[in-house]
Amino acid sequence: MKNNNKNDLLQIYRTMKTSRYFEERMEKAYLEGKQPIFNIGAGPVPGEMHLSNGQEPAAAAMIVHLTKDDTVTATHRPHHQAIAKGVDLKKMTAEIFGKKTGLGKGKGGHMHLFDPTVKFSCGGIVGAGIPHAVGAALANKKKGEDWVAVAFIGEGAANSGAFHESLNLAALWNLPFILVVEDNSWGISVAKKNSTSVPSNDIRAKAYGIKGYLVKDNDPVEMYKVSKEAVDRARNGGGPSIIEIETYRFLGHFQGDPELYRNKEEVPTLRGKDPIERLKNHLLKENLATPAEISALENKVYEVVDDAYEFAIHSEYPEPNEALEDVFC
Amino acid sequence: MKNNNKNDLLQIYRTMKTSRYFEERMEKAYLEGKQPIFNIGAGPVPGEMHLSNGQEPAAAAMIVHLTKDDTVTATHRPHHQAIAKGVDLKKMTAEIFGKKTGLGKGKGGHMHLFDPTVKFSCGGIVGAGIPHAVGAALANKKKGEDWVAVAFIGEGAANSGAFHESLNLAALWNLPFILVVEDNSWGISVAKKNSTSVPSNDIRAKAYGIKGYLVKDNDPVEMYKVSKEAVDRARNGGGPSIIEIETYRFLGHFQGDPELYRNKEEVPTLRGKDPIERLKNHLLKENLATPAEISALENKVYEVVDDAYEFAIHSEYPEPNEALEDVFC
Amino acid sequence: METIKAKKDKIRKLTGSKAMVQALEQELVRDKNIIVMGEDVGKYGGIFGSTTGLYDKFGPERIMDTPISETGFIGAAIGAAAAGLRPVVELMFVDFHGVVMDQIYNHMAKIHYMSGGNVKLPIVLLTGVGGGYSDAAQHSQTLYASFGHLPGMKVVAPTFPEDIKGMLIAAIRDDNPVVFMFHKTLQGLGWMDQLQASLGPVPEDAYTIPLNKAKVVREGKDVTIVGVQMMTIEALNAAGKLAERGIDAEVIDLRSIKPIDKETLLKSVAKTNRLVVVDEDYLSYGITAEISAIMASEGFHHLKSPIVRLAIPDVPIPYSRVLEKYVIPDAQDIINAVENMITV
Amino acid sequence: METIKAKKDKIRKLTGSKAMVQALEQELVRDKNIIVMGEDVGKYGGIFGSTTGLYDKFGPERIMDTPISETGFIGAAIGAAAAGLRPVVELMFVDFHGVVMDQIYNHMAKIHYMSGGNVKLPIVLLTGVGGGYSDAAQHSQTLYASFGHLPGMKVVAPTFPEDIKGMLIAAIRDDNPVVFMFHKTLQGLGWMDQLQASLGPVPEDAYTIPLNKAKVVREGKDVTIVGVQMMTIEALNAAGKLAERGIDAEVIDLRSIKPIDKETLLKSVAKTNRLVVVDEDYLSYGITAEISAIMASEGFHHLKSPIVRLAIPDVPIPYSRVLEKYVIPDAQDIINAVENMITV
Ligand SMILES: Cc1ncc(C[n+]2csc(CCOP(=O)(O)OP(=O)(O)O)c2C)c(N)n1
Ligand SMILES: Cc1ncc(C[n+]2csc(CCOP(=O)(O)OP(=O)(O)O)c2C)c(N)n1
Ligand SMILES: [Mg+2]
Ligand SMILES: [Mg+2]
Repeated sequence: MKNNNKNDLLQIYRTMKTSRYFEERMEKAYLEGKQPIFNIGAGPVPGEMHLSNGQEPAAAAMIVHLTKDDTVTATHRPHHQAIAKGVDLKKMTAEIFGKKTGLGKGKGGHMHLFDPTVKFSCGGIVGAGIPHAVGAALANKKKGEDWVAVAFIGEGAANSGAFHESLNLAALWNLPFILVVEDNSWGISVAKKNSTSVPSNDIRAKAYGIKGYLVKDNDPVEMYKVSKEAVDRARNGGGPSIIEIETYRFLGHFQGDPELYRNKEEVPTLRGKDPIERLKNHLLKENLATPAEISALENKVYEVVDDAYEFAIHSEYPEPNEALEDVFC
Repeated sequence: MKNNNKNDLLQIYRTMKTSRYFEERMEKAYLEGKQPIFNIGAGPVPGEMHLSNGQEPAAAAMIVHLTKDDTVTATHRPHHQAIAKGVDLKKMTAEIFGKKTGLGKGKGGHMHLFDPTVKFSCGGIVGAGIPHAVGAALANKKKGEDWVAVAFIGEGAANSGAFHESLNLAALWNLPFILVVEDNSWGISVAKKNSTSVPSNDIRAKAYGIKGYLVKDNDPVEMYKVSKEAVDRARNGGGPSIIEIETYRFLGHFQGDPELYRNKEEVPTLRGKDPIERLKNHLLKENLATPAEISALENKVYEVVDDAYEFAIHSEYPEPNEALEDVFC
Repeated sequence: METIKAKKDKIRKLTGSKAMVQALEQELVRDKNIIVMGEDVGKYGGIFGSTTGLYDKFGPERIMDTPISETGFIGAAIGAAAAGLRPVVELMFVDFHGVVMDQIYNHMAKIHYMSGGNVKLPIVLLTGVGGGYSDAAQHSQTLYASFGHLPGMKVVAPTFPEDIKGMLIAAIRDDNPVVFMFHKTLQGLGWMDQLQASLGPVPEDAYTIPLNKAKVVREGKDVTIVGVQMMTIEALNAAGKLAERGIDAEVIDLRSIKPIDKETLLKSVAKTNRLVVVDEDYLSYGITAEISAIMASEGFHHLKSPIVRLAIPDVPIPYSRVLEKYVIPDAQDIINAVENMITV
Repeated sequence: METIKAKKDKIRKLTGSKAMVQALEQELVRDKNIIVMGEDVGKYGGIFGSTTGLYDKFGPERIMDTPISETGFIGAAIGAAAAGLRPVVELMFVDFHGVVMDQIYNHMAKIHYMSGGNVKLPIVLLTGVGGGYSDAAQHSQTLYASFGHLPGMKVVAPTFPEDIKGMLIAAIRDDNPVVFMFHKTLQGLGWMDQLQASLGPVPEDAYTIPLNKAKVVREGKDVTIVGVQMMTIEALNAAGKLAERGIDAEVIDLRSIKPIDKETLLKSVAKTNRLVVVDEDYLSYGITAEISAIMASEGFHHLKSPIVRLAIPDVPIPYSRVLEKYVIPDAQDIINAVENMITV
């Protein structure tokens, strides 16, 4: 167990680092063709771009408990979960670049990544992925498998009708379902206190007679523990849980967000508590990894991500008339 | 206060009795033209018909605390609330008969009764009336008036997304809003235990940081007390509440419901606890009214209802091409 | 009826709802991955009889009553389909689609496309449509075009029991999302208008009918009348009366709202040169619009007189019988239109 | 522009979004019962700039940020309107309508009718539409027809800043629910394509423009091209090029999706005898369908060749630029269509 723990924490670190480095490259790629004049539709990566820098713990520390048979649904801000779930990074990157080799042959884009081989999906409509995970959990149960389904949402989505309907269903049918709420304090420009009538959404578990957890201060280790409990319970027929984690959004809601609604101090303060640095320090302090091991791991991460970008950048665009394909099977 | 209480309880009795007698006549009117062969579209009152016999306490004992400046929104089963709110009974009956003199000139029907003079509305979509009452409460607050808004729903509607979104808004904005959940155990044929993940919806108040009440066993006196507390709080800026009341559905979901899903014993048992009889006994036992007073009151009720039916039956149908009017002002 | 071998099959008269139930039952037996979900589909058997008796035969694991949470359970059907089940899910009245339209058109309809064809969603969305029995503005719509407008779903609306069974089986076996609209009045329920057309011969064995084909239900040479569901029935009634007056109308039952079977329509109008489209949905942006447009662009030279559109004028459906009757087209409206069109 | 007295008024060039803000600001000052609600309409000023600066001027009591609860807050707008307020409420992208369509079409649109005219709901539903910047299948739609199909709402989609201001003021003053669609690209935002058309002269004083009138934005005699919002821009571009080739196209900016201004359309086609309709919405059951149908029924004898329909072929909107460009009609598609139609 101790050993497991070590492997798991290293895996969490690897995932967080992969996500972070992936997104740092994405931030740059996104700006190509958008300077000096920003135009959302220009450059190799057009459209909206929602990055999750700072929010990595929720995804990494939950999904380390899952296998490829477990389902994850995510949101408009899906990279960290997708990476944690083991989505094919090359195809994912290619998709974001709008290439034929992408997960969706260039039809989906950054908010619409689907990799059925690892049971990952996401989408651009707030709250809409929750019932999809409930449905996967239902299918798992009907098939007699011990697979679980986890939906990730932002704290803003916790005020959507889909949240309530889905949790009631999951609780009523006692499904292997977990809802992870990433509370990054903001729904675009709307602060949590202006959107949510309770301090945290774990409280809302009571409305469904299920278990609720609150993970404070973006702590990957605590998230890891709490997630284990929730996943184990779900796998063993103990039903659903809600886990809310206080997390940090280092960047704007989307790239190009002027962020006039938040205090200039907020981001530097959050960055000072970077969960990746904190986990690294924890690994070192607890002797779970040596500096050399960490560095080897990081180099590997850079290599994998760089490969994915190479692949994406050098892939072909689809032919225009491929737009007409794939409406129906 | 004692005296007030007396007047209030008599008023509640009057309302309940009016509703009951109104619906007993409706039950008969509805069957006209539908015998020996039942055809939902036949007779003077075609379409669906949802009666509330047995459910009168929720409406009567809440609305006795309201004035015509307070708003009530109701559901597909709206007669008892409409009557309690003081909706013009003649026009309401005429509407249900599809007459030109009806509240909606025959365009609305039994599920769509609108009387803006007493701020009453209802509708056929489960859950949809909740945000309307929240909006009325918002308007009241913005205008600086102490008017409250009350939404009535069934326990089935408490699992709709509209429930959650509306309560969160009402709590967040601290609005003078009250949600009354009439738990009649059934959403058509689906038992509460097969639709709702918690035993009662007052529990769900915790998900919004507001006050929740549970009134057991369809008790009009208890409903009266609890409602007073909730209305007073709302009027005084103390914010929203949820009140769930266990109530009884004597009849089928709609007229013509074969009711194969419920135990043959259920209805006789419920009828044995008829809340109207119980309140009458209470009034007599506590010396709040004499038998003669009760009987006078009842005779008056019969007269008022009979007049409304007379009016409705003798009113004209609209001209066919009036169908094209009133789409826009 | 393409796949029926008449010799071997028993053929019995069934109502629309019994044809649905038979289709569902045969498919539930054939494929263990099929589940049925919806409000009151269990013991009640579906408010419009679409699942009568299935609960007793297949139990609550396969025939699942749901809370009144359409976004929840139709959204769950999407997730369950992606996970390998084949959900048949009922939206009781099409009028309620607005509480769940996001799941239907942003997810159910688009995920296959957005995933580049990698995710399949074999879902059948059953839904009851239609008015004519005073159920008023929120329970009487057909909303054919609200679904037909949006890409990614097949949308069918069969009229006759034989088509209902065959198209429902085809829908269940299709790997794409199919919106299957059944018309309440054509279900042949004991408590609604008793229409002759709601009872018809249905082969006992399972068979499929293509989801993209209109059907000529009456041949004629003077004018083409296109309808769907109750409007097909009205068109047939009108055609009967028109025949007495020497006008020979061809009647086409559209059956498929999306895609529209242009070929059958164009072929008919090439012959008759006149077109009347009748719709129980709203006029603007409805079936009368789409079919007129197909003709005005692709069949322009067939037309010898203006197309006639009959539909619900752009008003909500009123409650009172006299008002509702005024807004829903009927055989007499069709007769008037055709007589106006053709100077015999 | 009916109510402008040009002498007295200052006229300045404004972008689409600034025209919206000016309209809102003038009306908010005029009528204390107006409130604005929506996601990020407060400090952020609306994701597409529809409310920039209003929060600072009018405060959180009148410019209200909401949770992501569209059914909740648009439903609340209905209740608030019935209680005497005049809410202007923003649905950030029209693509999200499916989470709240029930409130919109079963309640906002029908209550006035169902109440026999007794309840008035003066609500403006602002919503952003359109693609062309790779925002993919769930953020690029226009869904004009999804709203136009349903009775009880006025639905407008102005193109030019002058119309945007005047029609928004008219919408706010209207006692009926009005769906006001603004096209993202026509807002003239600093972070999107910079279109010349998104900046235009706008009179400073308040004025209204009727909600039910199309506008001839280019006169011509050879062919009528009808567009709306970005498709009007494409049509004007096409007309410019066609002129060089000796084809004189008339371009009509539809402006109102519901009701459609038949008169202006019929008059134009009576003159040109040829019709091309261009739509950024899906083809089936869309604007091309409705306008073609109007012509094929009421303007049949004006037509001398088949109508041409250009719209998004019935596919979800793909992400990749090459794919998206392929499905959205543009000036070149229009030119090709017109040249095919007219043998010069
Ligand atoms: C139904 C719906 N409403 C609104 C939006 C627009 N929108 C996109 S992201 C977002 C904020 C989401 O906040 P939260 O759930 O906290 O997630 P975060 O962006 O913070 O990760 C909004 C309002 C949407 N995509 N879908
Ligand atoms: C959104 C929506 N879904 C389904 C229905 C169909 N329906 C009408 S009433 C009803 C049951 C309502 O149950 P409950 O809320 O408990 O009210 P009750 O009928 O018991 O008074 C259902 C499912 C509807 N009208 N609206
Ligand atoms: Mg957030
Ligand atoms: Mg109930």
